[in-house]
Amino acid sequence: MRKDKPCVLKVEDITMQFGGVVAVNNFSMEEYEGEIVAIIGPNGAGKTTAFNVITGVYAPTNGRVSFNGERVIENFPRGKMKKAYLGQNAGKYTGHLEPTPDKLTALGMARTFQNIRLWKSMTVFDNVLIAKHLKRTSNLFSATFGANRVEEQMQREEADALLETVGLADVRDELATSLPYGKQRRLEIARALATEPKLLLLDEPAAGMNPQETVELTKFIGEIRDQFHVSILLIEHHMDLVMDISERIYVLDFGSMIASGTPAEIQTNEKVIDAYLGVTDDA
Amino acid sequence: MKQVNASQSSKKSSWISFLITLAFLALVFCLDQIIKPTNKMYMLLTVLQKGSVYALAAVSMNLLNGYTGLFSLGHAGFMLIGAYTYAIFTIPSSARDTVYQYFDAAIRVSFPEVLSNMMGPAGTALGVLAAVILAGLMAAFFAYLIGLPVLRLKSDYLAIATLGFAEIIRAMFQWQKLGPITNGSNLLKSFARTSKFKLEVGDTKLVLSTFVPVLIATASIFIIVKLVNSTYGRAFKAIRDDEVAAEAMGINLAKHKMISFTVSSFFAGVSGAMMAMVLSIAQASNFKSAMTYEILLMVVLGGIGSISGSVIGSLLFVAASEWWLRGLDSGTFLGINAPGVFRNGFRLVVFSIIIMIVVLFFRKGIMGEKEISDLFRARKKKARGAAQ
Amino acid sequence: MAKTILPYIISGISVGGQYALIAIGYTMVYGILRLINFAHGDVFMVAGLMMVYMAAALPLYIAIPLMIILTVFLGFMIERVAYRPLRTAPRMSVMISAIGVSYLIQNLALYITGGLNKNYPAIPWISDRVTVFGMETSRVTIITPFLTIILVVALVQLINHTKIGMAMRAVSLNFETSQLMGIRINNVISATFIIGTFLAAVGSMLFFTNYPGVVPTSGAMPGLKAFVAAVFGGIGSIPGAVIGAFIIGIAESLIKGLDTILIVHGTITEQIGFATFSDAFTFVLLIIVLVFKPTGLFGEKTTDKV
Amino acid sequence: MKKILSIALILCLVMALAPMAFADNPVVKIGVFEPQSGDNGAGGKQEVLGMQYANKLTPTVEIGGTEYDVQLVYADNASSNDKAPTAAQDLISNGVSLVLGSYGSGVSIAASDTFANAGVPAIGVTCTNPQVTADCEVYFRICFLDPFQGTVLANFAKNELGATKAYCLAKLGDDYSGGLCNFFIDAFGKDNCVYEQFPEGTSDFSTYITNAQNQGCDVFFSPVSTEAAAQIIAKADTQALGMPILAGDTWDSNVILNAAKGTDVQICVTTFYQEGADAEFDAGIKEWIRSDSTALANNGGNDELAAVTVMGYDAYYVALEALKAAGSVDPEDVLEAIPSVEYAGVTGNIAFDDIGDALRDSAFVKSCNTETGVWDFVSVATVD
Repeated sequence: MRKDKPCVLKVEDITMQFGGVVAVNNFSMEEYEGEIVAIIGPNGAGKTTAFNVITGVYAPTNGRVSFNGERVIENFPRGKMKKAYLGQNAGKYTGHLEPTPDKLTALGMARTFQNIRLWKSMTVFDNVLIAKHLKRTSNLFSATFGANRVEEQMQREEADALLETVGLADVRDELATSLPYGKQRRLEIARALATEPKLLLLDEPAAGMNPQETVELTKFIGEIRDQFHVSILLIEHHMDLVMDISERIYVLDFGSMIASGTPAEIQTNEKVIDAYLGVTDDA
Repeated sequence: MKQVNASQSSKKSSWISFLITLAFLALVFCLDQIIKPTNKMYMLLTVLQKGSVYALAAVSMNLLNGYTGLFSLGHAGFMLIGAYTYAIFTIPSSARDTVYQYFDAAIRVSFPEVLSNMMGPAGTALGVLAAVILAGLMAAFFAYLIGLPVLRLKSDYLAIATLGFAEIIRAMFQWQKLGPITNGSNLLKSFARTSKFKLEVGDTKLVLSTFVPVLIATASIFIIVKLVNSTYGRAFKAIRDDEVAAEAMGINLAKHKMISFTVSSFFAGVSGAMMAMVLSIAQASNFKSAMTYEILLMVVLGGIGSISGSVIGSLLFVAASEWWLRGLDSGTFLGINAPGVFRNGFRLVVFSIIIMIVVLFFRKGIMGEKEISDLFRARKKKARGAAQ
Repeated sequence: MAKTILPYIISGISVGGQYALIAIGYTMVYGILRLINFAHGDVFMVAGLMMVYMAAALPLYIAIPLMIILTVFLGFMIERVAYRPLRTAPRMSVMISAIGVSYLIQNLALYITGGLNKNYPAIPWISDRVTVFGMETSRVTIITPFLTIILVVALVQLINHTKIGMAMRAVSLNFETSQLMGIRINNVISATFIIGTFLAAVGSMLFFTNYPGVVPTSGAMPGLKAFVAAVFGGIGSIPGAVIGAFIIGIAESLIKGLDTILIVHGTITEQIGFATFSDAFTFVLLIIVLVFKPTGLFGEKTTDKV
Repeated sequence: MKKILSIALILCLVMALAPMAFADNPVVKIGVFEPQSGDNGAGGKQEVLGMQYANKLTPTVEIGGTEYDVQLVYADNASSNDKAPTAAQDLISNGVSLVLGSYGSGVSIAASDTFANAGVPAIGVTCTNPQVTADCEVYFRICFLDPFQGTVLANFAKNELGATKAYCLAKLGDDYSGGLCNFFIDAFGKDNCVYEQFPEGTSDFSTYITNAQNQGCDVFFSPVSTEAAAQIIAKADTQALGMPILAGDTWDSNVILNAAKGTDVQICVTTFYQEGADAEFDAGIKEWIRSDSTALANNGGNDELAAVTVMGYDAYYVALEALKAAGSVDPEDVLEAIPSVEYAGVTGNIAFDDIGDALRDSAFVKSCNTETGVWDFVSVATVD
């Protein structure tokens, strides 16, 4: 643990309830600057839901998320949920902050998706360039009438530089969807990096990859952490990858956290072994 | 190295497009002087006039439906607002009481009149321009108000809600109680219109009836092209391709959808104003949802997501329905004389069958998602390839 | 007061019943294909036109069933020709195709009728004048709501208790899965169109007997209003569409008479002109529902998955 | 498949541009600017019948010493104000010397600017709204105006029918019915009138009937298109309206007679012509209508004469007079000649005032005989 570094992400008592189903139950975690942290768990454990709460896709039913020491998401059971709430810590939070995902991205969070969501009709270069839109200073009029030429040129150069770094410069003008699977993953990460995040959230980055590609990806994730000075939070099924690069791991099962610790600790944790027993997922 | 080449060639092709546009405008200006209304070929100018109105309407709809992926069917409503705003603010005071024959006109300002009193003949042109811009702004303002509740809706719900709003706007403008402003449901006329646009150089009067609408449409479409190619335009396309990803990459959906919606409506308002000046009347009952459907079909014909496609589509649509296929209605077509079959309404039947064929078999329309400038580029690449 | 309002309510219920029969077609098609079948209102108009032409040549007992059969065939063919080839295309393309079909049908009708108003034949008995609660009206006004309810009950029985009905419900829940489960999607969709157009044909008979003029655009407004009714009641839900249609029919009738009601009641002394908004008000209702309860009165909530 | 289709499509478009055949004799073209479809399609067709009949009787005209064949060139304005300017332009481009029409005031107003721009004169046949000729130098008309007609109808309602409260119903955005209602209200007294407008596409008129009944009106004034009229009459019958229906010249049509036959609705209209005023003419045109199946269909399936047909007939001869007076087929000369044209037509003497309106000071009032389905003459009305 890098407790000496400032805390990038702090998740406190997040509960996400859909109707009568509690998908994430009282989940808390921290991540410090420069760390690579993984959330693992069997299928349906609530990993992606937790991810979606942190990135603002869902508003949590209860709990708080702080980013860079700033409170960004907070909610408590309200309205109909007041009676129907099944989780804990009902009275603990009283604030109500429900930013849309783009606000969080503007603060410095960027994510990828489990099922790749690139902009299909656009080239590799455009996919990266559009992510730069966030960093613009131009307004509608200056952009339309070309008064932002300097900025536009700069963003284009930055996008090209980024493609060079991630090794996609040679397919710059190809359609994003025409790339092989591994490169699409890589492009999605590059696109997220283009928003200049402090925290990068990767949702199953190795899903559907062969062992060779997974090894490359593992290396790639380590490289971007060092090169772009980002902290990384990832969900993954590939245990090799997780054990290889993450410094700490949180384990979810049926929405609740059952363990947390270093890879070595997790590998020997009884509860984790129980949770995975019989349903070992090596997809 | 490759990038530099690409951007250079795109610069070159945009220069070519610019020159072609200039040449086209000059040609229209000349045609305006040569062809008199009693000439058989005047239909060409009529088509250009109406075509430029619909071209702008189609391009502005394409900005919303094709580039941002928001399926809105409220276009006729915004055009109506534009047409009325333009008409009301350009009716000369001498004609006002004749036009508002059953009401006491509440708005008694005529931009061209006020400005020409201040600065002479140039003021008239400026007044018309001011009214056109105000027409766009009014439409954009209404769009903003409507957008607040409806832009959250998804695809077909958005379509039906905007369609509903267009109908509500139409009813509002026909309401007797607003008569002093809108002249009730009666038509507005006698305002500044293209048939009166003349440029006096010495003793000769130069006719501008076709040139002005074509110029306004060209300038507006030029701005839309610039917008689409800007960072905002790219953000719109991102929203169209994948809303969730766009939002995750920091694009504020509500804000960008609203921008697209209001800008699109602004130009719909401008095209409404142009429609008023070309037809020389403005009346709410003309702006029915059928008009929106027609514009949508023009966009489809040209190719959803292609601006030059929309322009070509609308010009073809207008030319075919108003001019080329007219023979189908009046007994003789292609030299075949069959009054029994070629009678009133047959033109529209043939025309709608053509549309259905395009919709079913040529789903990408004429241009797909390509632009005319892409074609130059492609040809050049090919030529270069052949030379090597 | 009651005597003033009653005629509006009765006429509203009657219009509502006719909208309901059209609305079912919309709601069923939308439930299964997620398509706003813009041409449905025009099929309704064609049913009216066919009746006009056939009644001129044939006795009514042949003309009516023949009209219904031909209308059903038309609905079936539209799906076959204009929607089926686009099954894998984006939703916008199918909707555009629907708008195109509507455009084609209207223009075809314009060509055939020469753009003139066609008088709907009087159908004996149902177009007779009757007196209800001391109010003069035609019999069709009275029987429409009852006939509508009978047909809807029959339809609900069909959907709940037959094999094809079960298949329809399955397909509307999940298109792909039902396909995998061996349901013949195309047959189900055709059946949906057949039922929808059958009801529209019956509805057209009631509607045009009540308002006996058929023009090419006759179907557009009733069609749009019926669709609004379907959205209002919660699209995909048949009872919802029917209740929505009745609400819209009554509201429309009341708003047309609102000036008079208020004047007779003494609330206002001068005309306000609410009648201008008789069509627009339907859309006001629609937008209120969409903004505050997007799934309609009886629709089910769905969540998007990321 | 796609290739063949696209080639076929292109071929169609290209071939459409192929020139049309020309006639050998010198031809003078008269434009017929009338609705052939839409709300006013039926009325427009009846108006054209008169012109066609006149053209059949007098197919040639001598202009400046040369015998010309008169060719009627048609353009359908589809009863729609936004289609009207293009239809007008179509006529102008076809080289017409002058234009007749249109039935319905809105389309005439909409097209007036197009005619003015080209300097082609137009003679309105039955467009009665004052705005048609106001502010337009090339538009003339041979019919009376709405302020006149509205006053005649209001006087008739007050004096003959003894009405004290009138229900006025117009169509939204229709210059004819809206205008006529306004002038009727002016003459009848604003406080005694209930004025309502229905949106386009309305088919349910029962509520408006109920409104009239509930507000205790004793005359129902609805000078709307014949299409809506048929519906109103049907509803008035089933709901036992209980007051006479009053309307303007558009209702002088056999669409109304067909709808009213066998009902117990009382209908009165003002119009330009009463059948029987010129027996020889009546017999001739009826004979022609019966013998020509298209004409019969356009007249609504019987030989009952509509006043607009007779007006169309007169308009044709006024046009010939204008051509003769001009001594040339050039629209400019015709335009100059029209103001001084005078012609004794079947519907009375026709001459123009300074604005281009007809000097007419009387209208016929007719009522519908619901048993026999014909018009009964009531009176000739004038305004002091």
